[in-house]
Amino acid sequence: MRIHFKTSYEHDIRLFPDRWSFLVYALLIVVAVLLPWLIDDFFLGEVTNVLIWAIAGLGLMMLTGQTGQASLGHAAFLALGCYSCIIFMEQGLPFLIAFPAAGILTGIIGTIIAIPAIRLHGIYLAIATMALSILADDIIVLMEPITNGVSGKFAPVINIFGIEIERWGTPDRFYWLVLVVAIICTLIYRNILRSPLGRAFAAVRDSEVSATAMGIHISRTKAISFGISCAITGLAGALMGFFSGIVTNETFSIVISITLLMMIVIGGLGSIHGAFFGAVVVAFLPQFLSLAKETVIGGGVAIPGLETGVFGMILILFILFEPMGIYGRWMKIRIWFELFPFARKDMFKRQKSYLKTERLR
Amino acid sequence: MSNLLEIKNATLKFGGVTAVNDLTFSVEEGEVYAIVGPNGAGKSTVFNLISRFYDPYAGSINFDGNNLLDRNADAVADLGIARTFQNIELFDHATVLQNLLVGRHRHRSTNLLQEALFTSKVRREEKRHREAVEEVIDFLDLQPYRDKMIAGLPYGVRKVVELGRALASGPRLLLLDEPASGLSVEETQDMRWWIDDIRKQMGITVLMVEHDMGLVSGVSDRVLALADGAKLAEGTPAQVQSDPAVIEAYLGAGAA
Amino acid sequence: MEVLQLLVSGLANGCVYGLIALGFVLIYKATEQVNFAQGDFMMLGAFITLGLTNAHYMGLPFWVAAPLAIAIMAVLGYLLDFFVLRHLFGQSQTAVVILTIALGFVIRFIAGLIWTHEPQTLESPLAIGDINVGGVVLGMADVAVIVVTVLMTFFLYQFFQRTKLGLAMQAASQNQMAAYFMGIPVKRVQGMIWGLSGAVAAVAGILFASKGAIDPNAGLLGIKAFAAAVIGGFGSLPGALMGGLIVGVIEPFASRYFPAGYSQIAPYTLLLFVLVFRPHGLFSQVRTKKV
Amino acid sequence: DTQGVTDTEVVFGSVNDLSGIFAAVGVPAVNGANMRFDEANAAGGVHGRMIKFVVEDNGYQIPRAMQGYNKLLNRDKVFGMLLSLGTPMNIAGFKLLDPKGIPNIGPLSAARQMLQDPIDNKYIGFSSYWDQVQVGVKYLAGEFDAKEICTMYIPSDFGKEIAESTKDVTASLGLALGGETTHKPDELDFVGSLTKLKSAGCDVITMALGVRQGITVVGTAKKLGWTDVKFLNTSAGFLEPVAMVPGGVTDGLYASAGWVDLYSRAGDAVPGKFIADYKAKFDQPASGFAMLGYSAADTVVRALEAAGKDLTHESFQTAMESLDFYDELSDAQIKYGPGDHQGVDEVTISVVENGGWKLVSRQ
Amino acid sequence: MTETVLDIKNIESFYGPIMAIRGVSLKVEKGQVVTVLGANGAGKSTLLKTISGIMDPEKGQVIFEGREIQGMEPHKVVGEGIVHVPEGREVFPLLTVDENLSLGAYTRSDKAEIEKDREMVFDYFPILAERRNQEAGTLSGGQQQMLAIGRGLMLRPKIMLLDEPSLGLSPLLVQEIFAILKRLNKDEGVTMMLVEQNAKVALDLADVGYVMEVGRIVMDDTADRLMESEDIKSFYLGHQEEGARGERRWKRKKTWR
Ligand SMILES: Nc1ncnc2c1ncn2[C@@H]1O[C@H](COP(=O)(O)OP(=O)(O)OP(=O)(O)O)[C@@H](O)[C@H]1O
Ligand SMILES: Nc1ncnc2c1ncn2[C@@H]1O[C@H](COP(=O)(O)OP(=O)(O)OP(=O)(O)O)[C@@H](O)[C@H]1O
Ligand SMILES: [Mg+2]
Ligand SMILES: [Mg+2]
Repeated sequence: MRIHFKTSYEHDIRLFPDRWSFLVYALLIVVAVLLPWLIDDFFLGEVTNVLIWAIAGLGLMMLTGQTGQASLGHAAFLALGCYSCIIFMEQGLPFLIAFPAAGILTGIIGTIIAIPAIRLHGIYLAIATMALSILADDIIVLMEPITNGVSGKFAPVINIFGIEIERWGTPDRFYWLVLVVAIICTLIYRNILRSPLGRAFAAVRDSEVSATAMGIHISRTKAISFGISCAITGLAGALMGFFSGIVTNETFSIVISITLLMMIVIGGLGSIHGAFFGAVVVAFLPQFLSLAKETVIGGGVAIPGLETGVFGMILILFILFEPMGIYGRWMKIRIWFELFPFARKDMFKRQKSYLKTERLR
Repeated sequence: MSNLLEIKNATLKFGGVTAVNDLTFSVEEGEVYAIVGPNGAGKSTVFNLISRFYDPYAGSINFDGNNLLDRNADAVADLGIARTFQNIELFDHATVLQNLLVGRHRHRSTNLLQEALFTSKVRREEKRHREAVEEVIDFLDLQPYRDKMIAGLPYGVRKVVELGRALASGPRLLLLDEPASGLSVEETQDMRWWIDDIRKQMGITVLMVEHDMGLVSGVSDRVLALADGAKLAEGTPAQVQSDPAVIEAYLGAGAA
Repeated sequence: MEVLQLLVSGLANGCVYGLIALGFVLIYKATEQVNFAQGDFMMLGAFITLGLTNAHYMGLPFWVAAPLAIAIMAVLGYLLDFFVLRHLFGQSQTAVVILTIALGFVIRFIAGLIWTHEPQTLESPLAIGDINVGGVVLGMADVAVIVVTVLMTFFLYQFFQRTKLGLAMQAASQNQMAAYFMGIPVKRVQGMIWGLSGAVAAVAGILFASKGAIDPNAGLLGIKAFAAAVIGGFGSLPGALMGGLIVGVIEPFASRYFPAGYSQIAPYTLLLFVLVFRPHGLFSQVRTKKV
Repeated sequence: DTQGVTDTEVVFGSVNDLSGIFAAVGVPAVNGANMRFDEANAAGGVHGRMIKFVVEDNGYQIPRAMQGYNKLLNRDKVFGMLLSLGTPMNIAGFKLLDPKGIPNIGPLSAARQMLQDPIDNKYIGFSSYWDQVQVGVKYLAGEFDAKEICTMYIPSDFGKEIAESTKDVTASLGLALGGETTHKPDELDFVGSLTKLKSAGCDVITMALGVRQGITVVGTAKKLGWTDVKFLNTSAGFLEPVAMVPGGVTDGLYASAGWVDLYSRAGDAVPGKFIADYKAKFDQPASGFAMLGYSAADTVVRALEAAGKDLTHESFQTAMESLDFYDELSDAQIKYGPGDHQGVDEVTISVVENGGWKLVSRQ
Repeated sequence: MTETVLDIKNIESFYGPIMAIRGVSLKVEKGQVVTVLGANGAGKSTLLKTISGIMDPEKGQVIFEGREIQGMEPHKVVGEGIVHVPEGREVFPLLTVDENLSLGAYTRSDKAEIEKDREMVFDYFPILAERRNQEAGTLSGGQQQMLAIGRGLMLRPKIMLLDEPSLGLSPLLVQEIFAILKRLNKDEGVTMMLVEQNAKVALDLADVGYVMEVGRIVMDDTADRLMESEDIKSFYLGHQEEGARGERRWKRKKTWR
């Protein structure tokens, strides 16, 4: 087991716990940057897609994993980010301004929406946000003059200092753009986690009473969490728009909201890794199944909806196997290796566990 | 000495139950003031009134010249009032260190933007918070548990962590709800020294609820005995312990 | 007259939502788990009945097929708990939410496989015939759905309030460990409630299918039933019925009197409106914690 | 050389809905197409090339559809797209197909944008919703001397096209639009909207609803005793199950579409054989969309034949534009030409009678 | 002639990778009161949880009246006649006091007797009678503790596992509760296993005592003899020479370490 000898307060504050993990992440980033030369356009497109979902996952993770507020309506904020970015660009703003502006606008609107929503807990919040996601569809239609209603909008070509970026024309550049955004969002997320705000989020999640007694303003903290979450989600939404090329009222449906929540739970609530792991499962697994099906039973459609059905079954197995999400399993495997050869075989056998009501607030 | 906390004619009812009944008392700066009384006498409710979790039906609560009733629950901590809970309310999915750091929340002076970028100011502040917290950890001998999750800690340690969290906020008034319940004799003795040091070395005023009369008489300057939400007796520990009404309602004949 | 017609149809309509809502409120009340597949259970119940009774499937008489389907769904619900959910015992409720969402995918897939994706109509005696009282028309299915829903809500409410088992179920949802200490077989109790809610889903499915056609995506209706349950106060049985009725009644009035483009958003707008004023629904099941 | 073509194989792709809300359309269509391709392959392929048909399920979600395109274009390198479902999905796809000149054939969307510029690589099988409503409303207005035309729709591209066409044809007939109502795909009670339309005095109502909903609407109207109104469905609701609802609930419902109902011709040789073959192969009754899928695949096979051994996108376009044949299965003349990329120009109008669709007019 | 009702053999229990009980063996004779003392985190609660089936031991056996019950589902253990009054109250917060008590009698069906026992509990704790329709979650800490104990009595157990029953109770009530326990033990012959921080009252009541330390039993003897032990006196009873800990950093070393 690696033991960190803490010699200064800096130690806990640092971005990476030790040099080893710094090296691992540095290597990861180098590989990520070089990826377009390593894999073909198909896989590059898939990786890009996974990264976009991971960014969206980070957004929802901030709210659900860190602050404990489950939202089933984040597709609405994807839509908001997407539409506002495209509209800003149509108004002539360069991408480098329009994109962050879209994030900020989504964050602000998210905060405003949060004001009534923060009094809600658990399932009430989940269903209220779900209603929001359903209404978003209609609101886009009703706001036809701005959103172009059911006909939708086309994503313009991104231009950064004369470099044109387009998902299909220049998939590698688009990938790098997404990668940069993903890294920035991860850094911001990590920074918030290691500062007072991040701890306030966790405090609100674990015990509202004692958070209050410690001087944390519950509503304000939740609203801020909502805001940051929506801002990151908005950025992901904008990228999703560029990825699809077209957005309509049907693009960001309730199914997307549900998928997002599913993603972070399967990845592992409350961790940055979880958002990325979850994105791989949710965004790439269906594609993987489609590839697998071809090699196993050949092309064509032997059984309609097979991929979705199998996808559902695999998700069920994932949850049964590891209710704490993939990140939970990842940690266990790491601990196992670190303890090697002293780990017991049944070290992680699940001990019986019991729940108490969540109806007390 | 001046009164730090003043409660006047406070009354609170839950349906038909009068939990606090026209209660008046005050806590002087620098003293240890204990509240004792039978189960259900309204002791925790008094704490909850001070924490602003409940609104009193009548009466006033003043802290160092501030009317607490003008404030929201989260603004109470800003004045320098910290508390622990009878049933332990910690942040279960965080480590001991993080729990204590949350105690520092009222000293936060950075904003969202600075924190998102982790500017040097945030870094400086974080260091300062950690220094303060490490002092508390040293004081309460919590080093072995620093990076442990709360969820797996024994009851007694959690009690101490909760005390630490309250201390980390650097309060002027500390409210302790049954600090020694569930602690062994040895740990209760530690608690006694800690409370003594908190008052003497840190100059923090302590208001506590406790059933362990040994601890109460060992550390407190004054004791208030409560029954059915109203004052039964008030005075030095010895006076209260020998009060027949208190013996009858609370201590029992067997108590020495 | 028109208003009366709208009201009466709205009530019948709302009872369907109420009936689905009843299904997950039951589960919530006894386990605090949220079943996102309840709508799909309903769809499955409807299809099983259809498979048993429709002429080009098995052709059993409706009054044999319906109870049989209800029984099958009850068994399926129990088995689901036994083989799947029990492995998540004591795990966080989000895990169950995700599991039931995924389960919905699987149920839809299986239903599509067996009964295809084209809409089909249940050959139900309830589907035929109307009742006309002074110009207000109600289909037989509507009448049935109202009667059944009201009766079921009443009996289930009594069950939870009055019987030992009902009390034990509530206890099991509030503190699983303490329930075990009392000798309550918590897991078996949970299995029973999943079975019961499977049966309720089948009843809802039969009545729903009697009102129109069904296809494997009919379970999406569950979303609106969620809105209904939340308006009522998640976990309250009368609340589920009440929320269902409110959503049901608002719909026809909104379509009648609101302009096109706005009418269809009425139920969800109402939901948000209710939650702004009563964050935990009309019959709140949430308490503040005493510290 | 052209992607998706080798000496032994030609690859077609499809981004379809096999599990979502339009699976009732997508699944039989894909089945039908596979049936035709299997026949062609069994007969040795076309010019020695086997036809491979790769279908990606999008569950009616745009993000999934984009993944499907990524796979089909970047990995399978398809020669052409066939029967892709969903208007926004198809439109999103055009951005990728157009630059490479990859043909998009017979999309399962009757939106007018399916033939948006450039049309070189786009081929649609039959009339658009727009045309169907135009023809249908004119027919019903003429037949029944209607005064008030109304519309019920889901606010989506599909609904909007039908609603706008209704408004357009109403205006051109010199009539007023009596009323309109909008709906969610999960709505199940239509008493409110029908009361509204009834009080507006509607004579003809065009519908752009889900299949299940269409059935309920017609049934509810009858229940409310409103019998002197004509409902008009489009090809999206022109399905056997709609006609087969027990108790004659849907009797009198009109639908305008681009083909003639399959079962009304079950007695004829070709349709009869198709119904039997389909049942034998998939153990399910064939549906109108199965027929469409088969027919679209048939068109592709014919075009491949006509294109000759040297298959490129150009030779394929020339071949498509040369097609002109009578399709017995769908009972329609299919004709493409330069500048005419719509196969069937005819609009058919049918009505439900005795549990089946009866053709009443074709124009 | 004594009869062993509960025989614990070499139990090991884990929380994930953490070993909380490291091979504990002990015996409880019929009609005895056995107390387990130990510092915080020694594993006392874990031991009781392992007996009542709330946790599964990884090794070892729990034998109750000759049958192995380790790893059994907890409700079956209750069915054997073992009741566990847990640490930290664990009432059903949204149910009323009355309903909580009724659930205590869940395994019983003798209506008249149940009502009698309910009256008995109300007799012991009159405040509960007063609050019979109050939701248990809103009771004060001590009232909840009374309810938890009362609820345990409603089960009419053969053996009671009591985890810190005096937690949060007023001195008067502590005396009363121990009087009640004594009466149950003497009059009704209920066997008891008692975990207590309040060692004095526990040893007063108990026949036999065990001392646990980091998951192991380090000492066992009759209660009387334990009371005389120097270690017990200074660590658990708080007897000490005046001023021994006047300088607080100094602690007496435990001899068993
Ligand atoms: N939310 C509430 N609803 C109803 N009654 C309540 C509520 N909160 C407290 N009570 C009642 O008020 C009284 C005082 O409770 P409180 O918790 O203050 O007692 P306490 O003195 O702290 O007792 P203990 O020593 O047992 O902790 C009790 O009788 C309790 O039942
Ligand atoms: N849920 C848990 N997860 C991980 N470790 C745990 C958990 N619960 C207890 N432990 C560990 O198991 C050991 C024994 O705990 P236990 O609660 O049995 O102690 P105890 O003797 O009852 O202490 P106390 O007097 O505080 O109640 C402790 O070291 C504790 O850290
Ligand atoms: Mg108290
Ligand atoms: Mg313990």
